[in-house]
Amino acid sequence: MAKDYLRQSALAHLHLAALGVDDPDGAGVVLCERPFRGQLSLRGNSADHEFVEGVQGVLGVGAPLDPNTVNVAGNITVLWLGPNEWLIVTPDGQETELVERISDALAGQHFAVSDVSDSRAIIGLTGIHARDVLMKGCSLDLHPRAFNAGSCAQSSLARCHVLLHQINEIPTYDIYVHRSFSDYAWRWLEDAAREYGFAIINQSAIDVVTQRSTRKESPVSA
Amino acid sequence: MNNKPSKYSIVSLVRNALNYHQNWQEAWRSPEPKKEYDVIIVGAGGHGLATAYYLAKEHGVTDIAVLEKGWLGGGNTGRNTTIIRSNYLWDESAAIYEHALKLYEGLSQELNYNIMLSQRGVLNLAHNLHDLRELSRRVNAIRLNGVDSEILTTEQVKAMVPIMNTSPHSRYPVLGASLQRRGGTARHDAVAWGFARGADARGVDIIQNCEVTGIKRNGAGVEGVQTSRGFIKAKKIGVVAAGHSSVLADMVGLRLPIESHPLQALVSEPIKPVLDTVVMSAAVHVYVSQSDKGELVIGAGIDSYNSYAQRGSFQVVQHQIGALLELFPIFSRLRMLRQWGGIVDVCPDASPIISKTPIKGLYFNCGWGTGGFKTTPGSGWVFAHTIAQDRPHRLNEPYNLERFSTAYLIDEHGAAAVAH
Amino acid sequence: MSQQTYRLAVGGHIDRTRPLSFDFNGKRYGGYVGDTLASALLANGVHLVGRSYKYHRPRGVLSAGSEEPNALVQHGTGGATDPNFRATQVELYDELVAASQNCWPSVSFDLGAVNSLFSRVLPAGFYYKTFMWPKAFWKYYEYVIRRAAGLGRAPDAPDPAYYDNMHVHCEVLVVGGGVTGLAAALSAARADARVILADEQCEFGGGLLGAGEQIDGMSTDEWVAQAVAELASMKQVTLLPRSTVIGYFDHNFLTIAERIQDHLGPMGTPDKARQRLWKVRAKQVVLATGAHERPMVFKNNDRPGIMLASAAQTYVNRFAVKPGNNVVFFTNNDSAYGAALTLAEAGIKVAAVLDVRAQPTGRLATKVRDRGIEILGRHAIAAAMGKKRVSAVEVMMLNESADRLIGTARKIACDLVCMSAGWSPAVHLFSQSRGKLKYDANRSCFVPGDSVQAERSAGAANGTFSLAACIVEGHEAGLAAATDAGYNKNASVPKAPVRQEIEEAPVDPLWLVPAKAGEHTNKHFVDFQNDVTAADVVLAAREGYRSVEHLKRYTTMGMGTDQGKTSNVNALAIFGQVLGSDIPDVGTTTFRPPYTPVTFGVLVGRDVGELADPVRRTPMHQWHESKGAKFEDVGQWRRPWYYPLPGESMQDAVNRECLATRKAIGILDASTLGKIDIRGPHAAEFLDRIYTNGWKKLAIGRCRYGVMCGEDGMVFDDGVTARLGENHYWMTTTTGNAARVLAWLEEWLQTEWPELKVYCNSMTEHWATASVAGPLARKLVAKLTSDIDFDPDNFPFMSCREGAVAGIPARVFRISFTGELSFEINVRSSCGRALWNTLMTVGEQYGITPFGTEAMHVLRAEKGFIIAGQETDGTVTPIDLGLEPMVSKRKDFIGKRSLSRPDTQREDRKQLVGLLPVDAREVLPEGSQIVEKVDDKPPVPMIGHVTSSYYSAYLERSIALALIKRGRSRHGETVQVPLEDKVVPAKISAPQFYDPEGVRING
Amino acid sequence: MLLIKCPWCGDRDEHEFSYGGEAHIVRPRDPEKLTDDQWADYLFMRKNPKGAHLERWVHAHGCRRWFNVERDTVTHAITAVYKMNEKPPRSSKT
Ligand SMILES: Cc1cc2nc3c(=O)[nH]c(=O)nc-3n(C[C@H](O)[C@H](O)[C@H](O)COP(=O)(O)OP(=O)(O)OC[C@H]3O[C@@H](n4cnc5c(N)ncnc54)[C@H](O)[C@@H]3O)c2cc1C
Ligand SMILES: NC(=O)c1ccc[n+]([C@@H]2O[C@H](COP(=O)([O-])OP(=O)(O)OC[C@H]3O[C@@H](n4cnc5c(N)ncnc54)[C@H](O)[C@@H]3O)[C@@H](O)[C@H]2O)c1
Ligand SMILES: Cc1cc2nc3c(=O)[nH]c(=O)nc-3n(C[C@H](O)[C@H](O)[C@H](O)COP(=O)(O)O)c2cc1C
Ligand SMILES: [Zn+2]
Repeated sequence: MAKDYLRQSALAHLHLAALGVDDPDGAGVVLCERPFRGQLSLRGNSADHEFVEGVQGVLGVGAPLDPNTVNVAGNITVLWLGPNEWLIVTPDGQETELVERISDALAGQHFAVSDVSDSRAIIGLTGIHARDVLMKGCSLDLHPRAFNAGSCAQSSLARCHVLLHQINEIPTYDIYVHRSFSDYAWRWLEDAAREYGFAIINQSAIDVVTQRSTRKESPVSA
Repeated sequence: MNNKPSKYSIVSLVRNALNYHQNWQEAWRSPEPKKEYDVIIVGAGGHGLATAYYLAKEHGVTDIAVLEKGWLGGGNTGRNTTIIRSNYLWDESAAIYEHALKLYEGLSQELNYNIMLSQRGVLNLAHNLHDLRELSRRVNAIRLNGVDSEILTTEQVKAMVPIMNTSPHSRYPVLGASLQRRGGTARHDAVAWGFARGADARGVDIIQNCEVTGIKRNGAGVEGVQTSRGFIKAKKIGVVAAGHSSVLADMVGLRLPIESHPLQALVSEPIKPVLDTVVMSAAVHVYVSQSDKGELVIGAGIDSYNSYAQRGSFQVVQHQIGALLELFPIFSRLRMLRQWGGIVDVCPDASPIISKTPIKGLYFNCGWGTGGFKTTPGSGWVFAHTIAQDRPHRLNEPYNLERFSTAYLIDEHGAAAVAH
Repeated sequence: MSQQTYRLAVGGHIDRTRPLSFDFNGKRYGGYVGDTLASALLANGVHLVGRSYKYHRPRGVLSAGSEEPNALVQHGTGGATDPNFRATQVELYDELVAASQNCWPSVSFDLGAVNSLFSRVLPAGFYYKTFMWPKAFWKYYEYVIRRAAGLGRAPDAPDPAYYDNMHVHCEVLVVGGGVTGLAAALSAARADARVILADEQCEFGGGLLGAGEQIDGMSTDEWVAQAVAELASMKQVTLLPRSTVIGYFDHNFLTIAERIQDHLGPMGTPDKARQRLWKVRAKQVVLATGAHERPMVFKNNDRPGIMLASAAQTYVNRFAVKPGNNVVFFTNNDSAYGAALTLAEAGIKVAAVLDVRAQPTGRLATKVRDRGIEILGRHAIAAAMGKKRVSAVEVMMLNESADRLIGTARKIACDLVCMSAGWSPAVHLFSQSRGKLKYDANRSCFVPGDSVQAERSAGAANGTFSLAACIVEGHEAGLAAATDAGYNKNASVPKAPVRQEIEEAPVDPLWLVPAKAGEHTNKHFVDFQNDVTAADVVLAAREGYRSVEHLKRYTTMGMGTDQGKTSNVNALAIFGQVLGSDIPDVGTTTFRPPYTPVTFGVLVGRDVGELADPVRRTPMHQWHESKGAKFEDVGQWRRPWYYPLPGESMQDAVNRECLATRKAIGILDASTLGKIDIRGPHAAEFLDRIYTNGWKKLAIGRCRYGVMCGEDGMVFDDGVTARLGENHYWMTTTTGNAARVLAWLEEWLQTEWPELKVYCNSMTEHWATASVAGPLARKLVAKLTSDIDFDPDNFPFMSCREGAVAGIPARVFRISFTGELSFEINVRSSCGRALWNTLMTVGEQYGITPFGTEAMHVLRAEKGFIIAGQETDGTVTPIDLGLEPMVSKRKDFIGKRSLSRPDTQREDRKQLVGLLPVDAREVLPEGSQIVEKVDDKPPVPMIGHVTSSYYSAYLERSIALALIKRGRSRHGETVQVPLEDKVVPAKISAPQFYDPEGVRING
Repeated sequence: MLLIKCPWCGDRDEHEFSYGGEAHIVRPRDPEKLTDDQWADYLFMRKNPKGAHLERWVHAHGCRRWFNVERDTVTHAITAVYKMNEKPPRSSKT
């Protein structure tokens, strides 16, 4: 792992840290970059017990087998991407070791695990109008009747491909977007959020804020 | 039989005005089909009607029926963006498209029907270095083939179309363009109607609401067609059914390298003239001109899937209008009046098939896809020759069916991307 | 400011506490919040609003809604001006500015009206018959015709507004918020379905807003308010006023254009979008779109002051405006009697009601008669008098079969004519959904037939015209829709409302008032906007244009901005009469989106300007920007093209970049190259099938160049692939094809070869790549690396190693696209910038120079390396490129069979060669065509073209690559390249100009 | 805009998918043994029917899986969706 000072997040050039606040009082939409997480691409045959158990053994949680769902155990999150494809998200710095542990556990099987931590930037989005902002560019049915905390889906947001993960019922989302598109995605989100009033939050504060908020239905997405 | 039609002119208009236009003759008759014809043309689009017209005029074949399942000119001929040009890359294409353009240049007079040919110039824009390279390759080839074509700089484009956004900061900067000054537009309906009137006057029976439902074979040849109005015998059958070509081919067990796709167009509300040139951008899939009635006529890309629905999907239009507004920001507040679709017959090499078939007396003219309005007279002219002589004209020889086996393809994808 | 002399003292939905002033044709007028521009003009006694398209006839307000063909205005100014706005839909705001269009110098005195004098020589389609001689004159004719084209003006500056899009899903979309739609929405929402209710007007209520009736003992206003309040209180309901459902597409996808701020004019908030497009995916749709009243077709029926009966009623009830003082009604059905009562109660003198039917018997008719108003059975208006405002009508008897006017004409003075020729259900969206219409002869209208999509029509849209029945039908439709969408199967419909039903007598169609003896129907307007008269319809039929679609196109009937909402049915009925066909046999023309015109801006939403299309950035992008790089677009990427220093031309910069690379070190951001991780026991077999060459024998840690073809044998992409492990490969692709190649691999794996155990993953974005090239490259990387042995024997050309470069874990490939010793260093994207910075800093001592794509192109061309998409264009085989040694004879691969077809085997195919202009300073333009010799007359046979061409600073001469027929056997021959102003001779050579032996690759 | 049911992800908008043309065109086992005409048939000739069409789609912006669809080319109604290794619905003629 390279030293921290050698690393730059996907949106570093926007200097979000300098613009971020801790308390986005009154903003209908709150955005932040969630830089630096370990991300692994895992491929394997979900119909094969050995594979499924091998993964479970290493992660302490199984790779979700239901489409568009997420399994979480401790600080590991596993998102379903396809019937033989998952994204494993870990705290920063654990990815290399995890690749090795999975490779060891599955040795001899047909599988693929690769470190893709820097493939996707992650944008955190929350606030009572968070869903409305997404609806402006995403054709998924994100209404609580169809999409909830614990749901994930790949789709497009405006003109880029995204992986959406709904974290809680505020709702708060993690938006995974390919790194080279992240500048566009961020600008698009800011523009789409403008009518609701938006704030950039410090990434350290977003979890605090989202825990504090109570659930409110926004008018349009009802 | 010859039906001498009343001649159209300002004089005849004034004369007819005196008695409130009670005496105009039918532009074409609506005859009952006979039991038998020398030649049956399937499809009364522009190409089918032109074929019949030139068969009668150039080859003395007049015992012809043109069978049309709907109303004449109601296929792609009646729904295209009317762009006419001949600036194609390959020699084979340049020859046939230029032949067509030349015929167009005298067509109003020849048909005594004003097709409103408007040679206001066609611009093809380049937005990146790759476009620019391809553009200059095309312009050089076109000129060596004796067709007019020139390259314009960004400044020259701006001077010609001042309302265009030529800022280098545009998402689709205009790095240059090719211009064919003789290119332009013609009134699509008038082309069909003029040929229909001309063919009818030479004795051709145009039979509408008559769908061909089967082609009867007779050994190695053809015997006639089954239609919604009964069986009609014919010595020769020329199929010019555009989007429906595969359906007709299927009737005799022929397979074609054709897929039918929706292609859309739309018009804005009419506004006072702001755009006097045809502007095309293959890279961003926008084609726009302003008609003599004032509406902006805008072409889109094809939908990816096969379809006979005569309509396309919304996102195609949305995407294309996005590009349009980047090029013409002042159009943002103008309004779309109507959108529609056609069924285009797309060939793998984006070039047509004008060919004999393995079945004697059966000929196909299809595969014009997104860009055959501009060849209507030329296509009819060579197809008439092919049918009358039972061999292709030099101009359509390369456009045979065998080329898919020999690989002698005429790949006009660059010119066509979606070409109009 | 002019007084609102036609404003009623009480009533209406206008807010009298909020007066507004506005400007029409330069004059100031007053109105109120709640007015439309049309109602405010009428309140001020202004009936002359515009001019028609062809004859420039004076026109007024026909309707009170979106079907308006006549009252079109130019709204606003500057960049925010809108042509062709319907005054009947423009909500009044303070300081609104509008003007008549298509007239000069003024609407009242319009010179274009001379056309009207010639109208007899200008029948339908006249332009097809003339302007042909002399041939050369057409362009002058066209010039004049074009000057006359169009209605309003386009803005002359970019749009200051911004627009929005929104996707939404619901169980039930209810279109139309009249009584039917409100009832449907209530029932569906009570069943807990997610409901969207959209109506194009600013308030819900639809026809009820103008009606003044009673439901369940409440006034209609109270009923509407109650319904809206209940809907607003339910969180599963989205209410969308000012929202027109414009399109009904496949699979219940509908689009709604919401006008968020148009009614605020320039006072809107800049943070909000002007308009928003809702893209709805509905499980079920209820179409409650109401019906349009039809005008009567009689002589001069287009005069200002002649309007639809229901419109007049709406102006009185909803806007508290008297559209006139003295009115004549002309109807063939009972609904106009309701309007007559309304007008009479408002104090307007009803001079007479003319009814086509001999004995109008409905209860409303009786009520009218009871008020002492004269009802003239079997009477018609023979003609209207007055030019800029109707002043009187000439009234005559109809004969029994209503095809002749008989008796003596009687003149009735009036300043308003209200007409009703029956109702046409608004079946537009139903038809767009592909439903087929059926003709209902009893009600004389087309009604929806069977549904094709998950949709149902209700209320007036379904041909149900009585209020009580509309409510019941609405509730039923709403509940059925919710049920079908899976909601609350046992809810029930409220009982029918209590309301005294008004008996109606059946409508008796009269499609065309016959012309008086000796006259013609050439002033009987059918399509007002396009000036299509009954005579034009007759002419089209006479001339053989016998399909309704020919009628439409020959006369332009229904092609105006109103799309014939009020005129189409009249026109086709008249057409049917001429042809002797029944109306259902004549059929309608095709209904197409949008229902009413919609701005291009809202279709696009926020995808404009910098958001028009993503610009992809590499991790080093900002560095390039800060160094003043010029960029080029490659797909969506923006790559550095060259890095000019102050005062440098492009050529200077490229020369410097090339020389630095050849002589010291150049550095290129190669992050955009596609990188695909390929793993599995069958990975080698898979590559064997994809690439033309073999892969099984490649040693671990080594790299190989590969070319892939489509099944047609034409080169599709190329790149270097490395073997990282026994079952593990790393493929690189060109920048532009990265996504396509991955999709291509997946397609073959999943669809054709599912038995192959291979996984492909895109790694393009995870890795940043810096390519350092040049004789000093090894020095630099070795200096920054301690755990890789850079000794040429241990790290040979075409191999790869892992280690830390500049303290960053890296994958280093020793491959070369420049012909120099070169290393491609891949690190995690987050470290890309740090790697680059370090290379630049440490490389300074070696003269490291960043180079862009242009220099890269020069350097590779000097070596004769191709670029897919530049040397290839989809018609070039690997053999044409001279890559025959790479085309395996032993195995099959995609496209192999195509290489042995007659044309791909042809001897005179174009082959890749080098081309050296005889004059070494002459750089051939790329795309130049190559000929044997220049004839003075076209066509000149072409033997090939220039694919790449540059000035090579290193070779101090121009070089080019070209595809030339039989080129490989022609090295040494001279060919001609004709340019705009001269012909350049050039010599064919091998396509390698620099270091053909490949020594430099070792540094 | 079509609504396509990905066999894994369920109903999604058309724009998430890419079209792959006619389904069940099997790549010839030994292309070298084919005549030019037979090869051309595989490469270019298509049924292009008016009516029921068996075709391939890939959920490009979703789970990246290919699958088959039976769709009417006139009404665009989708009558079946089935995975790559599954058989077409019996109703359709292949
Ligand atoms: C939206 C759009 C925009 C376009 N823009 C341009 C452009 O700008 N420039 C350009 O050059 N080209 C353009 N084209 C292409 C051009 O319209 C066509 O290539 C050309 O009109 C084809 O003419 P046609 O006579 O062959 O076909 P059509 O006009 O389609 O005629 C074929 C006829 O065959 C009939 N038919 C089919 N089956 C049967 C049957 N079984 N029995 C009887 N009759 C049958 C059909 O009803 C139809 O009338 C465009 C096409 C579309 C759809
Ligand atoms: N007596 C008669 O002959 C007669 C005829 C017609 C209507 N009516 C009366 O009219 C009422 C009919 O009620 P209803 O609710 O069926 O119709 P309505 O006309 O009251 O309501 C229809 C609503 O749909 C809206 N609309 C239409 N197309 C739309 C679109 N594409 N997008 C958004 N909104 C759109 C209109 O603005 C209108 O508000 C009843 O009161 C009935 O008695 C009577
Ligand atoms: C060049 C051109 C110009 C057109 N202009 C108009 C127009 O001004 N108004 C209009 O309503 N339709 C216009 N149309 C569209 C036609 O109304 C119609 O949609 C098209 O011919 C396809 O037929 P369909 O919609 O009946 O299927 C135009 C079509 C073309 C090809
Ligand atoms: Zn899926």
